Amino acid sequence: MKQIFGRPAGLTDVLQRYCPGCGHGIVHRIIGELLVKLGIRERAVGIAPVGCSVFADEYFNCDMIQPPHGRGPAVSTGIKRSRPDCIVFSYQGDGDLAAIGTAEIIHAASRNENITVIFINNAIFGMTGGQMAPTTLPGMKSTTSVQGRNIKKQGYPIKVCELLAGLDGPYYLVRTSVHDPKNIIKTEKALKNAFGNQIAKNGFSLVEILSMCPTNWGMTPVQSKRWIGDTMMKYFPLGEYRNRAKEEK
Amino acid sequence: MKQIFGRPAGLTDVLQRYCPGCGHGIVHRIIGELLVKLGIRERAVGIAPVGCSVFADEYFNCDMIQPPHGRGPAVSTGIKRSRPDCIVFSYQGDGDLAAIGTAEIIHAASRNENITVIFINNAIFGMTGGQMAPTTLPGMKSTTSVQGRNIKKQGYPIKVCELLAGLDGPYYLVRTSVHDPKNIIKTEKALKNAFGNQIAKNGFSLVEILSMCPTNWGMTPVQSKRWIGDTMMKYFPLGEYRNRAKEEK
Amino acid sequence: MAEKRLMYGNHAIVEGVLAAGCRFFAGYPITPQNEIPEYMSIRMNEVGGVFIQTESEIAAINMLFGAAAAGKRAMTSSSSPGISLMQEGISYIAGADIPVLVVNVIRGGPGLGNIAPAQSDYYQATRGGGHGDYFTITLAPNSAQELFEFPKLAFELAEKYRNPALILADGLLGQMMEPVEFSYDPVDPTTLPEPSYALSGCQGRDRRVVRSYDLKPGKLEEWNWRRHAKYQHIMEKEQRAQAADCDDAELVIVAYGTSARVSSAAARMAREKGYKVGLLRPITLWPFPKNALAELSNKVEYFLVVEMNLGQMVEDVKLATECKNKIHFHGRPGGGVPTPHEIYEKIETILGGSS
Amino acid sequence: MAEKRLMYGNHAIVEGVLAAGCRFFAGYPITPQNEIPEYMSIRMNEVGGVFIQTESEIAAINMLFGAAAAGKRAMTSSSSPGISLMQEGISYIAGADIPVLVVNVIRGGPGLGNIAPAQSDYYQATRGGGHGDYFTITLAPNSAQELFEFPKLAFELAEKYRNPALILADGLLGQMMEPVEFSYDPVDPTTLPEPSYALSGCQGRDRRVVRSYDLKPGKLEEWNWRRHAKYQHIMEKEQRAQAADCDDAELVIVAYGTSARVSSAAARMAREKGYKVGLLRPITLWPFPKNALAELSNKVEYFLVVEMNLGQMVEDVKLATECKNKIHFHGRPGGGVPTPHEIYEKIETILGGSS
Amino acid sequence: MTKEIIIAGFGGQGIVSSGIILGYAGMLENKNVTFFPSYGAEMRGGTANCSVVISSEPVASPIVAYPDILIIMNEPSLARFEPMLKPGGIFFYNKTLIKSHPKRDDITVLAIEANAIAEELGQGRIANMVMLGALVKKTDILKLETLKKAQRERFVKASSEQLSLNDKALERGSELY
Amino acid sequence: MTKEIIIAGFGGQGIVSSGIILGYAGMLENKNVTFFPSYGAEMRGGTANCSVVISSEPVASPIVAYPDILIIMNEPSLARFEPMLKPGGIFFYNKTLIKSHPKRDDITVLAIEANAIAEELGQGRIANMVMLGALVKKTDILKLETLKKAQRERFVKASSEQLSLNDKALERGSELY
Amino acid sequence: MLQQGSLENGLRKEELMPQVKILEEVCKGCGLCCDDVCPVDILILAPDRINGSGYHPAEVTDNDKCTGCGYCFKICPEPAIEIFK
Amino acid sequence: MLQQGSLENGLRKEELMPQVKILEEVCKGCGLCCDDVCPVDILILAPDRINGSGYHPAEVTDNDKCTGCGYCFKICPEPAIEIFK
Ligand SMILES: Cc1ncc(C[n+]2csc(CCOP(=O)(O)OP(=O)(O)O)c2C)c(N)n1
Ligand SMILES: Cc1ncc(C[n+]2csc(CCOP(=O)(O)OP(=O)(O)O)c2C)c(N)n1
Ligand code: SF4
Ligand code: SF4
Ligand code: SF4
Ligand code: SF4
Ligand code: SF4
Ligand code: SF4
Ligand SMILES: [Mg+2]
Ligand SMILES: [Mg+2]
Repeated sequence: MKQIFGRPAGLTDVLQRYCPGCGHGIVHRIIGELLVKLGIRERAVGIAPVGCSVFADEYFNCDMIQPPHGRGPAVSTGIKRSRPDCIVFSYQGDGDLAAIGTAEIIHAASRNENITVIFINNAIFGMTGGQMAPTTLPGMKSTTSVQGRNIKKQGYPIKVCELLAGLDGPYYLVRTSVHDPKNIIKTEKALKNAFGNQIAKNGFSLVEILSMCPTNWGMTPVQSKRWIGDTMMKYFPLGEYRNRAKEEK
Repeated sequence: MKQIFGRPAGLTDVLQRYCPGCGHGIVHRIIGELLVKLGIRERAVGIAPVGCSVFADEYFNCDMIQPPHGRGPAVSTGIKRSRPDCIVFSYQGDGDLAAIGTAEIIHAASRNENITVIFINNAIFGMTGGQMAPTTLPGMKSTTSVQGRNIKKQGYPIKVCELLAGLDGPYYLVRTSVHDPKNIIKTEKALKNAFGNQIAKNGFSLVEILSMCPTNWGMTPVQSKRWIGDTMMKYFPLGEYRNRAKEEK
Repeated sequence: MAEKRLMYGNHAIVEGVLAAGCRFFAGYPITPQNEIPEYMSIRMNEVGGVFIQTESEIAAINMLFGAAAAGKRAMTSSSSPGISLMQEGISYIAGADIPVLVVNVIRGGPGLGNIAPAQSDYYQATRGGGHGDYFTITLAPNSAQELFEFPKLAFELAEKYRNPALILADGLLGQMMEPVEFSYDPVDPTTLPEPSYALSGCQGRDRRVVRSYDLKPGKLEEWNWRRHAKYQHIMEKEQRAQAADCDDAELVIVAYGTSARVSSAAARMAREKGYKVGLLRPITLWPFPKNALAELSNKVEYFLVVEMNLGQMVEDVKLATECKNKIHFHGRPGGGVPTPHEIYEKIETILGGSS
Repeated sequence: MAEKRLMYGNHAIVEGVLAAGCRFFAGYPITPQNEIPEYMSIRMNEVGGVFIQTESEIAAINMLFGAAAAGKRAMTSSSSPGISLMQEGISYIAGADIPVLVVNVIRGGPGLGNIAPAQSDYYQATRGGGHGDYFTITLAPNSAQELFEFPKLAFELAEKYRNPALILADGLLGQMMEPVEFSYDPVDPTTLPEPSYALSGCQGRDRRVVRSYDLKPGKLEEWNWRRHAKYQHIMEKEQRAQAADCDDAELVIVAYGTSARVSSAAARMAREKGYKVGLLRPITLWPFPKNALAELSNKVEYFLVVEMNLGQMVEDVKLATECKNKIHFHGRPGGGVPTPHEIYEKIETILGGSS
Repeated sequence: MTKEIIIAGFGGQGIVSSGIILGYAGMLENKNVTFFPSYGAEMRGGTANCSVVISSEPVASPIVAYPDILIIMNEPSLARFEPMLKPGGIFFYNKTLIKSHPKRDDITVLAIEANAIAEELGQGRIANMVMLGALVKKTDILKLETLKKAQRERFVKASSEQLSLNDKALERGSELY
Repeated sequence: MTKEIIIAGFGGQGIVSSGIILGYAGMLENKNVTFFPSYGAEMRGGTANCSVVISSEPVASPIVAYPDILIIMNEPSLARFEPMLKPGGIFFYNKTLIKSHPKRDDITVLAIEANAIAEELGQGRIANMVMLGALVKKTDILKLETLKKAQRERFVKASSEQLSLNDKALERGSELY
Repeated sequence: MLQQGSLENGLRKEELMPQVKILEEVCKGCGLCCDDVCPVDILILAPDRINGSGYHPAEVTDNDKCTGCGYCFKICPEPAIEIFK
Repeated sequence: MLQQGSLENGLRKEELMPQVKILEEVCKGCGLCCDDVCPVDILILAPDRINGSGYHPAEVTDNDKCTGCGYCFKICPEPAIEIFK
């Protein structure tokens, strides 16, 4: 009997410290599989963010670095430019990427830097305890918007794919979700494309993934996954926002 | 006999230190006029950037502040939120706004902060001596791209209006130019709208203005103004990228 | 006596800031001070003040710059990495002579470090981690009560001298609960006079400019000399420290904030065993309480500096005591908190031989 | 002897960096060091290295972090405000024990200040302007020749100790031209061994992790103590200074970089007038050349610290000399450059009474 | 008099609330008090613990390394904290959820059916109140009445039924000895 | 021997090049040299000046406060720099463009029709070379031949006609005295 | 289906039948796999079993129905599921 | 046009005629106003006059043609042009 599904060799044996039902784990598993399937684990360098997934440096079974909050794209650039043969991926949360790291992601995208960015949009600052993120939905409660995000005072959520699509630089921009198997499979494909683009030296790919944070949403894991389907996806439409590979055809 | 055109009272008597033919001066004059025409000079607070127009704090005849490079939108936010009756405008260059200040402008726009941003796009770092800016055109020479901007290595220019239009927040986004009287008049109207929006508490307005930098383009002033018309405008199409006032109608 | 409330240190800061009449907060979350922005978001809403969760600490310090230049009491809080990001902004604010309040709830460093309490940003705070010649008035509270009281003091000093002020706390002070007495009447912000530099629109007056640059030859040097005179004045006049049991002491512990609390227990243990031990607690880290130490240096043989870092204050103690005394150090870097016992043992080793 | 070339200081740095085998530069323009990125963009293109004009200094320092963690010699340069923005990044790099080179061509501060030469980032450089307990090895060249030579030294020290290194120059050193001898054979970067920490893909070896955090109780404290031991070692072994005419001196000027050059002329003038004046020039600002000063403190009565700031090195001189001597200060903050004459006059006032 | 207390258990067992109520009560009795919650490296769930110091003198360190009193609500905490208790210290533990038993013989061990009693009262999650009741009875650092007052301060937004239920749990705990 | 020189004029008059050529030449003659350009607060245009020090000893400060020699190419610079010249110093000025005349009597003043001569040679912008030629002749800090070599180093990318023209201007300048 | 396999190919039952294995100590009892993920609805959270971390682990009610689609695995964040065939 | 004004309204000529004034010491001789800006093409850079800053200032060749459109003023960065009517 053969194992057809199981812990991929792209993950270490370290058990994850994420909360039950956290979307980070699902994405980790996919990346862990791709590192092996694409044969890039031994030339990969991963960048962990500051956020719940800061511990990604313990979880991915490849070389890893943990840089300052938000600066993953800059660190990635430094690595990729000095070791073009390495496959460099930056794993970031919405606080990391869309708040403090706004300048770095925009400029890496604009340079069409040949890296892969995995962007976990859980609409909240997970690690610090549920404060409002740039992606927090209007009216959504957080510990710094206890009465719900008030767009008059706290502004509008940032839609990262739509924003980056305003740049000429990036090669591939897509938004997916991990709240059900169908969407997880799409996420697998998107991430495969994103790594594939780097291998083919096409340039910048970013996969934005809607992901559950049951703890800070104040929901059960099952409620969370449903909330993505019912509510979050409406605000953050899934799909490709840029795919130069298709355009070029 | 009455003066029908002349130095507006919204400018101080200090003579400008800009190079001959520099576009900054034209925009200064327009703002100086609007401060008076709209009756807002005495409640205006202007934010000078770091760039050639750092000296704007000497030129505009109203309260002024000179903050760190790129942080005008944050400083503006601090002023506007604590003195909502003041009319707050942030004057910024393309290095200031689209390089180091990327995060601040995006988030001020996303918050729909009720301020007016005047963005001078001269496709170059003027003050520091002509290095490549985020808006430098492909192939254009600068002191850090002596063989012309190489998009493979140095990335694509950033089109700020197009980028910000990817956000839900901003109320008014428009690109104009000051290279000929027709376009100057359009710029006057755009700036009037931009201040008007703030007065009407509509929110964030940004006027991107294509502007000559003869010195660092290595051209005469007349060549520069023509170059905008012939070349720069093609890359940076003029027009409104967001006008909620119209949409709302 | 006002009623006491059991409060988190981080909440006590918020109440202290509001009682000081501050109605402007801009900040970005970071452990171990998240309770400050969280509670502030609720309280500012209640009192009609401004709360902005910023995109970054850089935005926060610059929003502060704007709000304070507009003449308002304005504050931010963060923890070590976030404070590092503010260094350019703080340098500008110091260079523009604008008063603001920055709270640093220090955590273990360097880098991302950890989220345990630390005091390893002492150098940064007292030597100006940013560029150029400037200092920031730096207060080191050691209880929830002081976390409540120092914001007002900080604003008053900052405004008196037109200089940024810092409050250095640590994760332990921020996250513990202690009784707090609301010991003074809250300042009504509408009664605060408009400062002479305030940007508010030039109606009825000359226009005002807030800036930190001057390219005219010699001008910036002049500014710096003027500021030098101010710093000398502050260094002479604004030293604050608290001494306990120092009069007959053979050994004086020098410690601030959490380490001072822990040290006081160690001192008590030492006294119980017959060792003559005192405690000097710097309350202002800059200006450093030189005078108090200089005085002690003539009476006391040993100093023991206790810090939650690798000994950053030791140099200041040496300088204040003109290198006359034997100065020992007990430190716990990277988020370690010393125990009274550890410190007591250190005292015993030092004095054990001599007594 | 190799041929000499008349070069701008800022160009000499570039040639020095390339000769040191560095092939990675990331930086953001700022006066007075724009010639570094400008010339670097041309030279890196010629030698097939990486030149990136970044969106900000924050991006620059973090690209450096990446490139250096990937095992490459990597550098950035900036001037004061830009260096302030790098403090968080430098703290991370120090916390991850990664060697990088940062050049600060200091200008007048604080804030935007001006673009004149200054030395007012001494505190920031020597005390770590970022958060947490760390130090950066800091070299202070005083000529175009040293600007050429110190990058190699800086990389070697940085790599030996796995620590960031800084070169502190100023606008005057950067923008003047002087003859430079290419005094050593350029390092071929392909011959540099791959460091043990280098991230390069884990083929044929265990995976590697570069990071500055550790949340396991006590772990970060351990790291800090290990680093403490390293710092103690560096402070003992890597002090560098240059002494001139100190043997019989009554007064020794202590000055680095540009102020040391100017001071040497003043010392010459003083000697001509019969005053016994020497010059001690710290080459490493951290580690501070304590030993040289300690030795002098037993022979010399007066020290005169000369700096282009408000006296930031004075404390280090006091500490090194154990407060034994009379220490005077002559400074020019905010972009002022002292003249030999001024310094000579100061010497005269000090020694005039005594001789 | 200084009493240093550690309370430990699973997240959700009211560990933090127990600590704060003790702190409140101490304050109401005009003692010096500190409360300090401990954060592990874990994200969520897992175990929680807090330190409470109640003293007639100013409290030096709010972090308790060697407690006088332990209140242990779950199995993993027992193993972790037992060794830290001072000789002569008092060890309260939630017998309903904990199968093992402290091994030391230099301490007073009190096994309390906290969850069982709480369920009896109709609500498992007030097991912590039962423990606090037992604590005040067995040691007399604080009065039962003060604890009742303190829990009302802590749960200002709770229903009056809930508050009375809490009181009852405190009482039941205090009647155990 | 130390000679401190300031060269000043409008931007575009070859001020910086003159300074660098002097520096090069000094270096070629194995002297210690420094060159330092001065940036004003002005953006572009306006006046430019630079300091050159040529010395047998290591150069202390590259910024010249009290020059031994002044080369003044335009009117505004005359007024600004005249007072700084050391007593006994030499004052070269471009008579073609400067109408006023230095007032001091404790200095040697040399009025040179630099632009006129340069135009005569066919190129106004080599007026600076004429001045340098005059300088080496009048002082002998450097040899004419070295200057010729130095200008070739400075203008490596120039045409050979240009280089000969420069030589000629240097010669013409040196023949003035 | 079952029979087909064992009869036609001469393979043993387990070799054709997907086997779902829950790593109980890794499972955090989030229940994601138990919601509407499994097409044959054979996963539940063990109602009265608790693992070392205090979670009710998932369990397979009727492995025989398993199609081996892997959906449960795909949605498991840990992953605490292994599937064999 | 000219005549109209002076006849019909009884105004003096200058009162109707736009007057363009170049502030010569403020002008930087950029020439922007002299390119194709003026509809009646009456602005040039003074070929042989230099102001205090060393620039050839703009000058008006034939003020009478001026329409008062203000284009020259609008494009002048300083502004070194005043127009009266
Ligand atoms: C400079 C700096 N600022 C703030 C923080 C605190 N911080 C850590 S994680 C985080 C946000 C995490 O949110 P996100 O990026 O969305 O990741 P998630 O935890 O939701 O996966 C913040 C603000 C920090 N470590 N450094
Ligand atoms: C933190 C910091 N980095 C860099 C600089 C240097 N600097 C001054 S202005 C400038 C760019 C100016 O370009 P831009 O914003 O386009 O304005 P322009 O001069 O073209 O109008 C730079 C990089 C600085 N002052 N501060
Ligand atoms: S807090 Fe949210 S994002 Fe973080 S581990 Fe828990 S569920 Fe995941
Ligand atoms: S350098 Fe360019 S932008 Fe700056 S003043 Fe000159 S022309 Fe204007
Ligand atoms: S593999 Fe498919 S059918 Fe089998 S248990 Fe999992 S989800 Fe259900
Ligand atoms: S999805 Fe995984 S962790 Fe969650 S209940 Fe199922 S097996 Fe357990
Ligand atoms: S106002 Fe119009 S017509 Fe008159 S000079 Fe100016 S551009 Fe020409
Ligand atoms: S546009 Fe203004 S500055 Fe330029 S030439 Fe005309 S008048 Fe002079
Ligand atoms: Mg998040
Ligand atoms: Mg620009």
